[in-house]
Amino acid sequence: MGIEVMEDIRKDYVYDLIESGKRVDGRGFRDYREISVERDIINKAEGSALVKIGDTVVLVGVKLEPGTPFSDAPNKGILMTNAELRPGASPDFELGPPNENSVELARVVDRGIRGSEAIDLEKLCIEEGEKVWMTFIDIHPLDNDGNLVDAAALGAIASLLNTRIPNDRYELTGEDTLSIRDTPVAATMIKIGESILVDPNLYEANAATSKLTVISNADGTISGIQKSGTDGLKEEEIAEMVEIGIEKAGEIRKKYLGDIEA
Amino acid sequence: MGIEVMEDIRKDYVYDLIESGKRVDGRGFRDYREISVERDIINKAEGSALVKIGDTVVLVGVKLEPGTPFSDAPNKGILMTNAELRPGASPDFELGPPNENSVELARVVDRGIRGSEAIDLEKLCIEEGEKVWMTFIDIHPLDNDGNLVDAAALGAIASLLNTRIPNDRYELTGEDTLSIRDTPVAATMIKIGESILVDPNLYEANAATSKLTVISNADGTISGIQKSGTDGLKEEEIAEMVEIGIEKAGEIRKKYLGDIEA
Amino acid sequence: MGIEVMEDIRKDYVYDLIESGKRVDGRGFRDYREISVERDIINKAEGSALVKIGDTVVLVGVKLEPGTPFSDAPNKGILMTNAELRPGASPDFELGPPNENSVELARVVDRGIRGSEAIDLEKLCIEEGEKVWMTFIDIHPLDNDGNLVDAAALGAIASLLNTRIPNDRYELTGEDTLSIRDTPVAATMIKIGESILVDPNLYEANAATSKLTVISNADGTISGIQKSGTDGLKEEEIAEMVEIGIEKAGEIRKKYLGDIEA
Amino acid sequence: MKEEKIELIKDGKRLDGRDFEDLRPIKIEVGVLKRADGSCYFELGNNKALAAVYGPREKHPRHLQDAKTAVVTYRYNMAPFSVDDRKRPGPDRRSVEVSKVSRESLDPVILKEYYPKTAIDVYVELLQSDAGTRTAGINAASVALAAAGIPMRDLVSSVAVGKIDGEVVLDLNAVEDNHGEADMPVAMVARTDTITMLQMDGRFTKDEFERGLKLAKKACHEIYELQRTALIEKYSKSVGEGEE
Amino acid sequence: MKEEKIELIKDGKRLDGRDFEDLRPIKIEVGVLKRADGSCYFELGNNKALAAVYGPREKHPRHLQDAKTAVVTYRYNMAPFSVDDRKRPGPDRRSVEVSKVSRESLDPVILKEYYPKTAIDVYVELLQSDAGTRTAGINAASVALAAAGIPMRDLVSSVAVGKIDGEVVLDLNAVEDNHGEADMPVAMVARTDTITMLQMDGRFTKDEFERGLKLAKKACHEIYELQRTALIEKYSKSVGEGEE
Amino acid sequence: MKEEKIELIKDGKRLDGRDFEDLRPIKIEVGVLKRADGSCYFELGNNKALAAVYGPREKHPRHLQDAKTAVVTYRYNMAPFSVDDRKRPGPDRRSVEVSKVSRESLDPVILKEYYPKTAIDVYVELLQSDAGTRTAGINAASVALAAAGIPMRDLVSSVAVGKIDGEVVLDLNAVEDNHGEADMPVAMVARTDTITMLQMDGRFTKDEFERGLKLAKKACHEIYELQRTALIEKYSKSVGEGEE
Repeated sequence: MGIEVMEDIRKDYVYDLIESGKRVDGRGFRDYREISVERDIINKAEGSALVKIGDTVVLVGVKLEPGTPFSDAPNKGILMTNAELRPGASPDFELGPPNENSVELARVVDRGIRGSEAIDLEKLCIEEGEKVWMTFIDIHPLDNDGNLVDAAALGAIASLLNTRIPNDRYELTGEDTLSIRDTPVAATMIKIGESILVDPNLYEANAATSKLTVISNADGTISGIQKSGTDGLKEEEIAEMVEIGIEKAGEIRKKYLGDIEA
Repeated sequence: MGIEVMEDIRKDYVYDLIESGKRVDGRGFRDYREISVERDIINKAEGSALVKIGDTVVLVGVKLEPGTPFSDAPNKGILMTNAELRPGASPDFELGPPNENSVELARVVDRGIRGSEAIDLEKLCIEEGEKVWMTFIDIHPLDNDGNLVDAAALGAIASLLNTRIPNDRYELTGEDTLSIRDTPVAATMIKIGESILVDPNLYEANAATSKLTVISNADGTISGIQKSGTDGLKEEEIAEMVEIGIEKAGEIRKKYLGDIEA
Repeated sequence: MGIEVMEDIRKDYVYDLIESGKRVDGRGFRDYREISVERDIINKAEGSALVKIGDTVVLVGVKLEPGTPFSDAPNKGILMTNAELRPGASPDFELGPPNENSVELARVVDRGIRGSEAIDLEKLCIEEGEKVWMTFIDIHPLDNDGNLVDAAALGAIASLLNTRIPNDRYELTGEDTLSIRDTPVAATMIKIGESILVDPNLYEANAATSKLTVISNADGTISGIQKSGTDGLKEEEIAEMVEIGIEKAGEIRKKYLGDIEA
Repeated sequence: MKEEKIELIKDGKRLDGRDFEDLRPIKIEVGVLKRADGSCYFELGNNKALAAVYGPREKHPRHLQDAKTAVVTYRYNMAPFSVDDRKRPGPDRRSVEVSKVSRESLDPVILKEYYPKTAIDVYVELLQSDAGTRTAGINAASVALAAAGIPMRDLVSSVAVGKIDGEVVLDLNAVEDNHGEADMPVAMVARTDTITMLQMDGRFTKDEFERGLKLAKKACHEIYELQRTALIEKYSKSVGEGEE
Repeated sequence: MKEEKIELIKDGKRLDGRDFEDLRPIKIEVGVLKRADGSCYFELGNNKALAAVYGPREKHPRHLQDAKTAVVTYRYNMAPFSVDDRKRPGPDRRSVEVSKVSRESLDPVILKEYYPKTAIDVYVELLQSDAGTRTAGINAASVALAAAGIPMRDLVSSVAVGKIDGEVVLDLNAVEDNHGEADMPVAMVARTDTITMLQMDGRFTKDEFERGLKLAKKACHEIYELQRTALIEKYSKSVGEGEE
Repeated sequence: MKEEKIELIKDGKRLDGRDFEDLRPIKIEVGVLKRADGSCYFELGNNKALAAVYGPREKHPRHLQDAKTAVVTYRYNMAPFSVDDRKRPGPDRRSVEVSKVSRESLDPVILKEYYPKTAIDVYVELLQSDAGTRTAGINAASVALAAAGIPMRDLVSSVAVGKIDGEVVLDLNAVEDNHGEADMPVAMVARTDTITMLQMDGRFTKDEFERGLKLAKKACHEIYELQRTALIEKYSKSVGEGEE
């Protein structure tokens, strides 16, 4: 009970502050926390990135292995995106098989990449109908201070951009770099009161009742949207959020993925 | 506690009524509730039937897929029968993996079909030792007002009688109709006090402490029996139930499967 | 609560007795309980042994089946050791998937056999890269009165020494006896107070806070060690336990495996 | 998306003859189950969805109760025979996510605070599927909740929009979904135009997205009317027949 | 049933030399385990079954307690090495069903109402199997329950009958079961001729069924005597040895 | 062990240039996570281990509480991308055993009796692995527990010894482990020379075993100093920066 009261007080505090035009950490409503992206830090992975957004830390690793293609796409590689909300990353995460939150996180990131067709799956065919590269994107949150999805999505595309194809390990020949054709970037917003805030930290995320993630591409098109939370949003609010999301994704892309040709 | 008291009262009521020669819904002891069988209602299934017995509703679907035969029966198709007691069908059904009741339901229906050799499994061989048709019978109760097993068994054989072999989908050639050689039909009875009742509805099933399902064939032979419940039955009672079961199955077969040549 | 008090009293009793140089069942500190090994008692298994150490009873069965080799060891058979703490064997064992105790039991026995290279895995190759014998050692405790691991390890090597390769069942040709090159034997000790006791019975095991299992071979080398329990041990204590363990294993080997050439 | 390119629009019509802004045929039946407290059968073209609602009832185990409100669960399940390739029974990742967003689509309208410590359980079975299953499920569930007498602010209506052959169209069927360029399921409280579910995959320009959303909004209004009519008919019939 | 046709009856005898109405050799040992409250080892031909009984003991978790009676559980388990092809550990559908009908076969004789809120747990391990395992398990469990001092109305005895080469015979072994035409396991309270388990698969005429049931009944009486004798011997021995 | 024979020692040096008694480079960072009550990042050569500690906190469900002491859990987990062949997520038999012995390695130093009914949860993630992961994990966990303010008798330090090309050497890397003859992970309370974890596989003579244990002991003392230094530095820095 004590905990619930504390939570209510904290929510009220966040609300009141926002009503007066401020955020708990002093940011502007349209500002991200500080972002950092470190690449290639796991040498056992074919690609990896450690992304920090404020105190939120997500490690993403990409592994490739030969496997059998699906019968309805014999000439295409396979993409599998997985997220585990490891209990070390938050007192709110529990041991056990993936729950709806980890499944949603993985699937939203997955759809962004798939929708943008960032990976040319046909180039991951080794032998039609027999053998293709299976690409596993594993999302491993280390510290959750809110907005895992933006960090995970950024980590995923940053990892992919540096992924090597492990031909040698499997005694295969072929191109050694993964061909990436677009750079989907997620931007997440919440609505608190009448205000739209980007990149919610944990306090804000807990205080908000609806959240929208927009994944957009280098050309400004959208390749993924996910609303979550228990309150509705108006059409105009969503339109505004989509606009902001595309803009923010553009800024992030330029700053953190800009050195890479996509 | 309140619920338990209610249940005891309801059981007493059912008992007392039966003692005086009546059933809660006014039927005779040897009468089924109204039965209906609608076939081919799921166009994604190779065969399907919606069976209603009173307010009990069970949907059965049959799917066929090519698969590898068992090594000790290289020239035979494979039959798999599965039942899920979906929680929408009853407040007593819970989410989760199959429990002993759903397993028993599936296995009793399965044994009836297998024992009667209704399906000619050898005709489901595509290439000996390599590829055979796997036949999945999925039992999907929609509303449980008692006696799921008779509805499920009737749905299974009704579905099978209309099942098409999806050669086209898998680019195979061969006969397009499933060859069915017999029509096993289940009839379930309970004993309450000294009376034997067929087709127990939910109230009756809950009041009864022993139940017998008899599956019989077109020629009057038996291809499955299952006693359940926590009380014993005498040899004479069982003999009587078997007799009734065969008779009732014959009536159901004639009325609901009669238009089909087996 | 009552149960916990009983347990504390029992522990105190065991302790006090040991302080005065005695064990609950009158044995010397370095004595095993009576051991018996019956071989080949399960005719469906390729090898089997029923081992009793006092009232502790463990049945071990070995099965062989053809399977696919691991890609990094194409010319080697596969060894799998499994233990199930069946709830019939103890009121402390629960239904459900393997827990840490059953996993540890299986893995300690497995490492002893693997480390000693008792099984010549290369002789279990049927066709390089395609087909090898998979050897399953299944540990099945029937009655747990303490020291399951020594009984399980003894049962495993005793079973292996009599294991036949079921070439006939799979229409294969080749040697019919499993080639066993060493005889790893486990000896388990606990420390209570300042005393070291071998072969703890259940009371003693519950009273002890640290336990050491030493698996040693015919030539006196060690092929497995496992410390468990919540208290530490000193280097000298461990050295003494290893010494005792090798000696005890030697005695057991001579008496119960001695008739077999390894 | 896009296994092989097939032409989805011919002479301005879709393969099943619909115009861009046409819904597939809808059929709604209320109160089709005896055991459930509320139920609804909802057909959308070849989709057949059945929703059963139980509650408010005691939530157990107790430590999952919420002292302030009812706890809503929503389970979306595809029958094994509802698709071309048999679906293995049991929840998969897709159904876990669909269940979550569907529950959240209904959450805003359910007056959960009226029934603290209770459970309101929504079970949706897809008996046959042809793309758009989650929207059919939400439409069914919304009506079933009302039929169960659960106090609600309003009904929720749901439909998908998508993009095929470069055109923004309403309510994709499976062929269109498999070969199309984008899909966006939407749920909303039609009367207040409040969007309670929004997902999108594939690729949309911002303009296409906005047009899609408007199209969905319009269709949700149509669906809302059908849901309302079905409930009213059921209710008047009940009264007429002296049923309760 | 019937993988390939082999002759199961020659010169009026079965392959293992038995007459149609012969049981396989039976061996019963009572009280073979230290930890269990009651136990029994039961051999039926090549079947080796071991039953361990615990209880009445506290049932936990508590929400599974029954305020009126003890809750009986029964777990039938085949050891991985008990069959030709290694059985993967853990329950499968077959063992779930066998456990259910076995529990129900014993339920009528256990005076569960004497011990409300408790658990009576029966664990049956099949160490070697050769058809008829569930009947061997029930026979073992029935004796183990008695040995555990669980108050019972009577013992339960169990055997299967079947049909091979057109003949109704008693107690099929694995070869007969695999190549036979029908199998029917039966359990009963022999003294009152009350049938507490009955299953059947394959194909029987009504007449064959009735003859089979009579055959099973006769054999259950034989088994009942063996069970009784084993318990009495154990008990007198205990008394003789001054054991408790 | 021993897939194919490769030479692991050349001219008295190991393949990575180390002498027999050399540790791989170690890097320790304390307090790297915001959410955890205590945390530590520990690098041992190419191993990257991250430990997060939560507690003492309420243990739930309640029936798992211990009225006398805190309940310590320890979960060792390898990230899917931490090894050459992707590891399937979720616990396997190896990680279950490693978690058990790791927990027991720390148990003797935690003053669990100070916090009855609570949970102390240790989560160790292996982000990259190169043999010796359980020892890296224990070293990280020990520091993280201290950083969380859990009262402890002392720190625990851990290292493995092994045998390659017939020589007893310290701290095997993956190549050495795969092609070596024995491996023996050890954990100890360095200050009191109390061994709290000891496992061994492969083959050791008694003499090799004893030499190995001495080598491990010496190295644990080195590691202990590094752990202590890292904690002191973190603490002085915190004080210096006015942090808590």
